[in-house]
Amino acid sequence: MSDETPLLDELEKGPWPSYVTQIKRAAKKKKAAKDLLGIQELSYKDRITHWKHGGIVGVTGYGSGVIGRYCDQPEKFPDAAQFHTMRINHPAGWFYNTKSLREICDTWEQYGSGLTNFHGSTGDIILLGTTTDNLQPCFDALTEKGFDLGGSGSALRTISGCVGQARCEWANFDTLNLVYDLTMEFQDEIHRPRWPYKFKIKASGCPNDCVAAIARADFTIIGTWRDSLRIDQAAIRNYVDNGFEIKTLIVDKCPSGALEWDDKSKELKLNAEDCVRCMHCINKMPKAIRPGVDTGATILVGGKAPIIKGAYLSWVLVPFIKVEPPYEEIKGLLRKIWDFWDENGRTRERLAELIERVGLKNFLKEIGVPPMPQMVYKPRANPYVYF
Amino acid sequence: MSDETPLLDELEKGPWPSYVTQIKRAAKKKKAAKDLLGIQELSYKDRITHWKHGGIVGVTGYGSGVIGRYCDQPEKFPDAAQFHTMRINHPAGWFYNTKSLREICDTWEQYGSGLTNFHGSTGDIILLGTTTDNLQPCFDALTEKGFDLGGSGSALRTISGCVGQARCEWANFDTLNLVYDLTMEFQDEIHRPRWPYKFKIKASGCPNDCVAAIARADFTIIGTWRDSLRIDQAAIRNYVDNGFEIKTLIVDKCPSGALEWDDKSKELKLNAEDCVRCMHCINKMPKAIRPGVDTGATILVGGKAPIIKGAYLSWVLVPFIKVEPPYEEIKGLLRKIWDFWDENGRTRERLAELIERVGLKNFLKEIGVPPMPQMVYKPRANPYVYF
Amino acid sequence: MGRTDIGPPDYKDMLPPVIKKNYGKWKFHETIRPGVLRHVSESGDELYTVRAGSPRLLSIDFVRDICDVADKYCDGYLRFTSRYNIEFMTDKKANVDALIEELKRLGLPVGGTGNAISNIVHTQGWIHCHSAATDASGLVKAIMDELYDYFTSMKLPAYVRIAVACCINMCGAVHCSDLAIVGVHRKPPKVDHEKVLAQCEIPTIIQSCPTGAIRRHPDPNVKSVVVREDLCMYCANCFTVCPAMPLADPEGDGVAIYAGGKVSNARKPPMFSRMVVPYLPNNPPRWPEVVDIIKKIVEVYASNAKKYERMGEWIERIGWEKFFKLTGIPFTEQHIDDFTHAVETYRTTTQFKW
Amino acid sequence: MGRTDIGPPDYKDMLPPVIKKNYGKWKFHETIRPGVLRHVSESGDELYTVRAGSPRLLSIDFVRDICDVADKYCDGYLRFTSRYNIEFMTDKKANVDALIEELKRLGLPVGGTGNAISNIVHTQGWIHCHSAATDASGLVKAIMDELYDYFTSMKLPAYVRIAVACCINMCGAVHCSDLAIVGVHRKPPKVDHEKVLAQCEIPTIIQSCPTGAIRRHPDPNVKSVVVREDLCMYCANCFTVCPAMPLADPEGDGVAIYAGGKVSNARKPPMFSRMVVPYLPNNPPRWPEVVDIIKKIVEVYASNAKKYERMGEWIERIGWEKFFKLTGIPFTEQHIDDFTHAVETYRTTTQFKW
Ligand code: SRM
Ligand code: SRM
Ligand code: SRM
Ligand code: SRM
Ligand code: SF4
Ligand code: SF4
Ligand code: SF4
Ligand code: SF4
Ligand code: SF4
Ligand code: SF4
Ligand code: SF4
Ligand code: SF4
Repeated sequence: MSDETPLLDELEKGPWPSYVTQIKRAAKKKKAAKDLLGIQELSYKDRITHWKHGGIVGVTGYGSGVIGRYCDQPEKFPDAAQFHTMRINHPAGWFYNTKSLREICDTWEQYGSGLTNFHGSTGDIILLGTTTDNLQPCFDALTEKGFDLGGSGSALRTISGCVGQARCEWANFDTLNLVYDLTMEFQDEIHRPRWPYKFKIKASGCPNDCVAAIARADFTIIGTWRDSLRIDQAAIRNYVDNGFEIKTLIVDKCPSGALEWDDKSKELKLNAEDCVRCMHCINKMPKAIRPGVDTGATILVGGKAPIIKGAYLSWVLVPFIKVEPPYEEIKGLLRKIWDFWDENGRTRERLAELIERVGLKNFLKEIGVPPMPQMVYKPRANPYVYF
Repeated sequence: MSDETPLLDELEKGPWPSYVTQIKRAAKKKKAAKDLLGIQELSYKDRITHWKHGGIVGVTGYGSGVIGRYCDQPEKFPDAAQFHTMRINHPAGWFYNTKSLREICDTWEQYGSGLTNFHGSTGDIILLGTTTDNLQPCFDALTEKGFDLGGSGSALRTISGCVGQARCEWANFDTLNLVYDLTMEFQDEIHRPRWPYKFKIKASGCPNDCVAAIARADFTIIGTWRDSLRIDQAAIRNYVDNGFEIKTLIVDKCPSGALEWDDKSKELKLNAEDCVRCMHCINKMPKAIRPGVDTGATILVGGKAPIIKGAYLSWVLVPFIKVEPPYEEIKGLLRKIWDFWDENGRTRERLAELIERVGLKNFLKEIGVPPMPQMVYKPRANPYVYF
Repeated sequence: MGRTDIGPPDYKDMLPPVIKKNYGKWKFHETIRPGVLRHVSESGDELYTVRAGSPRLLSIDFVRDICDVADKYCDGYLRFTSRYNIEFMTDKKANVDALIEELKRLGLPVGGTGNAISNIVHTQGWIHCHSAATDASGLVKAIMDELYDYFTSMKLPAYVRIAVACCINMCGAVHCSDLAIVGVHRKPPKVDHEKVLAQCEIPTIIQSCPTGAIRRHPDPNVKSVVVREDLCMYCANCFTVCPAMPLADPEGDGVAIYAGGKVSNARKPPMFSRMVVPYLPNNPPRWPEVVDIIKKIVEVYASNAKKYERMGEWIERIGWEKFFKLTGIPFTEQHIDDFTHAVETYRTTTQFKW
Repeated sequence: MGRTDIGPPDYKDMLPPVIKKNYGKWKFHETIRPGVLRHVSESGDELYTVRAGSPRLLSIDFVRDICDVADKYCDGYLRFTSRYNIEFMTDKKANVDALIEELKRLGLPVGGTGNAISNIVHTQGWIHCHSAATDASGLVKAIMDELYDYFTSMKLPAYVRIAVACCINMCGAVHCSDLAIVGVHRKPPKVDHEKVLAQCEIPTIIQSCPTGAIRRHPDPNVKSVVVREDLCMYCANCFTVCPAMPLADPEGDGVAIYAGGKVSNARKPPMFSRMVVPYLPNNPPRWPEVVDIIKKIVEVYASNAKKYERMGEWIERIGWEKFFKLTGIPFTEQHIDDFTHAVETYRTTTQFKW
């Protein structure tokens, strides 16, 4: 292959850090990275991908965690002819000590292309590009260092959660601990695909949903509270005295009209019953307003991307649940859902599609959750009722 | 049959005028009405209808306008054993001179049960209950007096419109004239069913939609304007001086935030570009605010009740159209739609269901209407695009 | 044979002189008292309209009565509204009180204007329809007796439009009413095999079923169909195309109540009515369970909604979960949609009230 | 063979001491400048976070570089965000400026907090995926170069979250982003009959197609499938289950742009992104047409939206018809939904703007 990459070189210009620069840096040490650069340049020229469908590759005892990948020009790019990725389950919250990070780098220097993604969009560390032969030794080396593979295929995928109580004042439960606990509990489900399709779990500590769980998880856990949010009126006054337009920026934007600004008493009044815990007032006045103290989570199900029946946002399943170790209620619910899905789901049918097909009503019955108005925006308009 | 109607008698009590009293009044003169009373009492006792499916009955040359009806207890109620209704097309706007009304009464005294509905919910005068033999002579007598049958079956149904310019200051076009003109133009379509299913046209002079067209018509014509609504600031001040809370009752309720109340200049300011012509401010301040002067209508299609694929509200098809005699543009559009429906519709498939099945995009192409953002609340979210 | 295709009479022959003169020239109106409108023309002419409630099902002698009234006070003209009310129009203010007196004598309430409960749009019921799962006229009478005051006054936050349909064909605009009462079946069709053979086309029956519940009879010698009862949601479509498949059943039939629909484009776009009570039994002649719940909803609405807020706008603002809480109506699995676009009703947010 | 099912390392071993100590005790935070957060604990402890942009695709030597920085200023800890940014945390305010200097040296922008454009969530593209209809990393680089200023400042009305997916599988949260760029095919699969025979299961292929466009080959001797091209909407589902049906095509492929999605429950419930441009060609290395339109939308949004109004909230307020007017983007038939729940997007009101 030629060393020239005129098209990619263009992408080293400009202020944003360049991925091309990263590949070139890796290419100095690793031939696979160098071939990747060539393949990428060729794709830019041809305006087409040069990767083929992956075959089944992996490590012993697992069915998931590796995405097989082959170049369609193996003669031209022999060092990237096999270019599998390994998905490494991340520590909850994506916190690292540098020792662990360096160990990953060292292992990948030995067995892979020297290129990574921190992170894949499910949340795994993606080790980008290695050969079939290197998979097992690389895996063995990683487990030595305390790392394990994440999910892929028709399995439970790597669970992720927001930074939560580690650094956020709004977390209504301990997202990191829940993510870690569920991950450890369901190792088998992560590593050995056996369901109709993939299943994703994500946890956000509050309705801001900083891991976009509601859009991307079959099982979505979002922190919330049952009592009233807490207002520190002195701190509110402080905001207002500093010119903060509380009326237009907070009161008028409250989606449920639960707030009122009393200009005389300089008080922000809340009708707690009307608050739908959207977080807006809290978000914009973090020094004055905080979530309540009777905290827990709302469980929603069914979030996913468009394949096959279209994209879905998660739907409310359990309006409120306490989230405390050992999380038995959540685990039980998950198991019931998996049983139902496993038994009734068709191949490549995600949970939302199954529920749509059989009807939410039937799904609720099967998993033993009672119907509640919180589950719907509005009741049915049609009269086509099964009695 | 017994003369006693203890259950129905209960419905002669109470302040609201009683339909039972009306039947009893007719029963004094007509045996059919008396039997109807008996059948109704029996239904109240049995909690079930005592009418059977209608057979095909009608008048010569027509396929529609009569609903055949037979009692399931002909021995018990021989005078209502045949109890067909005739649907008589009403004068546009449901205005009558008493001479005409009395002529209908006289004719119905001669040929029918003496019971009527003013009106059926499509808008016909319903002559309730006659025999097969009486249909033709009754029809002949009615046409003598200038009345004709309305639609039924898989035909164009009786067209109706709001009171419009006859008595309403907000009518953006002449609903009565349009209804009458279309009705005369499409007599054949009304009287001779030949389509996949029924088709309804309704016209309201403004977005208040006093004939509920948007919910009930396959082809919905709703008056609107293209320029700015007209505000008489002096009259506005009058309202405000009389204690009318213009801020909460008008400005805050404007769906598009197009209004502003300037408390200093005592002026109601309009950002005309933002007004979505919802009528609210006009409705509540009729002495001060009026529609614009560049008037016409929005055409919407597809409104209907739940059978078979669920209920539909009409969808915007033509955001703005001038509505002036001889209404050629509207007639042309109707004919194109009927051609398309006739060719592509399945039996008992209303227009909305057909459009849903083939896609709005294809429908637009076929009838030659260009796509406009006004047709949708929002563009597609899914990526499943035919290019 | 008589004439055909003459169409209805020309509306122009039906208009009172003052309307003919001021046609298209009306400038503004006001409601001078419940049931009485005053329209003023650019020309300065005035028109007084007195609106009276009507049972819709009218004997011809009664129609003659109202003609007498119109002859006396209204130059021999009258009209009906899109909700079956009768409107008496006069350009003489002096006539108004006398007109109202006359209507009182006829037993007709004056009202139905503005923020009132106007007449109930309704259908045939046991009076005339083979399809009816309940009676319409009786329900209307029972409900309007109870809500009478709301017809003759204008004390509600906004219009409340009620509709009754005796089956889910929903003749009328039941699917978009503030309050809708709908007759429903709850038993699958009882197939009369001999009648099927004689009167129906099997492919048509099979096609008519939206849920695919109908199949050919398993015994090829029986030229009929069978219904998979677990798939039937009692829509009666099969009965419409085949009389041999009646669903009517005294124990199964009854009514459902829907709420929050609207048609006008004022403020919020039109909305569908939505289920609030899946089933109440047919309890003629006065359907007390139905009347109670309708009254309850109207009262909760009246005391909670803001001025000019229609039922559906109010519910949208407070949320359906709060509606169920305030009215005390239980939320059941039937409320959850499972028809074609059901998923669009599922709540995709953590925003809700307890 | 090594150990299995050990799971990831315990997060507790990955937390810096100040976080361990104040875990669950944070009281409030403020953004002291773009890219720098200050969290204050009930205990009085402070935590400074410096957020740096990252290309996500990292060489191990670069990872080692950032480890050096973390060792020097952050007690040897760091974290990544859900949008691939790198966060350096320290309890020492004094470290902040030095940290920023260090990151500048590494070529990393500091920002992405508050009302900014943060890093773009994206996917593999031509770097690794067989399914890609465009490249992700190149698009991200080209767009972020242009929007760089919005990353390092907080001058937008609200968060603007961008996502890129290289095909409509939409890895990431593309379907709910303020701005989404999605790789799309526009040519039906080219069936390689021999390969189908060798590698694919025909029933699986047929089943995979959401529109039923795939049938068995009419010639029973050819054990393969054919595609009814008029029914194909290029979703590539068939290609996912069968490598013998590639859709990729230099002329057919390109990107579509969607806008107005969000995920948070703040103010409005989460929303889907919606189509604003059905197709733009793949024009590597810098996709100028895409970059232009993205920039245009951001600018129109920035100058029209109210404070704290996300893109979708703004569009919902002004109406989509006004969005197309303001941005000058043409509205085409592709914008009109025709998938399963399409009718729910059709406008059922006369309310709209010209
Ligand atoms: C690597 C990654 C993209 C990235 O660069 O970040 C990725 C890559 C692929 N995804 Fe994904 N998905 C990745 C996160 C996602 C997400 C986001 C998430 O998990 O939060 C989604 C949307 C959420 C969801 O699951 O709905 C996602 C939705 C899909 C889909 C559509 C699924 C659906 O139900 O709509 C497919 C198609 C499929 O499964 O056949 C898919 C398929 C694929 C495949 C396996 C391609 C295929 O057809 O087999 C891709 C392999 C690419 C490669 O060569 O490495 N990927 N994929 C992400 C996983 C990294 C990680 O483990 O951290
Ligand atoms: C008489 C009337 C009810 C009334 O008391 O006012 C009526 C009565 C019947 N309607 Fe209706 N419909 C009547 C207005 C309506 C309306 C309202 C309207 O037209 O504005 C609707 C809703 C709007 C619509 O068309 O969608 C309506 C929607 C239906 C449907 C459901 C149609 C659908 O597409 O969902 C059916 C079922 C059918 O066609 O098989 C139906 C069927 C029927 C049948 C013919 C029963 C049947 O299954 O064959 C009823 C005959 C009753 C009888 O014995 O007299 N009727 N029907 C109304 C006609 C009077 C008139 O001509 O003025
Ligand atoms: C007479 C009638 C038209 C006809 O051709 O027959 C009519 C006449 C008027 N309507 Fe209407 N509407 C009539 C049925 C309707 C309907 C249809 C229905 O009820 O099925 C609607 C749609 C209802 C819905 O949305 O469900 C309707 C929605 C309105 C509105 C909008 C109300 C709202 O805020 O949603 C107005 C404006 C207002 O009153 O503020 C209005 C206003 C008016 C005005 C003030 C128009 C005018 O300037 O003359 C008329 C007197 C109103 C009054 O009753 O106080 N009219 N009006 C109908 C009387 C029916 C009845 O007897 O009660
Ligand atoms: C670090 C991170 C969580 C993590 O575990 O990695 C995070 C951290 C914080 N988020 Fe977030 N959010 C993070 C991704 C998200 C996401 C997900 C995404 O972008 O894909 C969302 C949903 C976005 C959406 O709706 O599409 C998200 C929606 C919010 C919101 C709601 C914003 C809104 O008005 O819609 C807030 C509240 C606010 O800032 O007003 C918030 C607030 C915060 C606060 C202030 C919470 C706190 O008290 O510490 C954190 C600093 C915010 C900042 O960046 O200014 N965070 N936040 C993520 C940083 C991503 C990045 O590098 O840019
Ligand atoms: S989701 Fe809530 S708790 Fe979690 S990081 Fe975001 S704002 Fe904090
Ligand atoms: S959290 Fe949201 S709903 Fe609750 S009071 Fe604050 S702004 Fe209103
Ligand atoms: S629809 Fe409009 S024009 Fe017609 S009567 Fe009602 S308010 Fe007047
Ligand atoms: S007509 Fe409606 S949208 Fe227009 S200004 Fe008046 S209230 Fe606002
Ligand atoms: S609603 Fe049903 S039962 Fe009532 S008249 Fe219409 S078709 Fe007949
Ligand atoms: S009632 Fe409706 S659902 Fe039941 S069998 Fe008949 S057509 Fe099918
Ligand atoms: S979005 Fe499509 S092309 Fe991109 S990584 Fe995911 S599956 Fe591959
Ligand atoms: S690309 Fe999609 S629509 Fe086209 S044939 Fe394949 S599966 Fe069917």
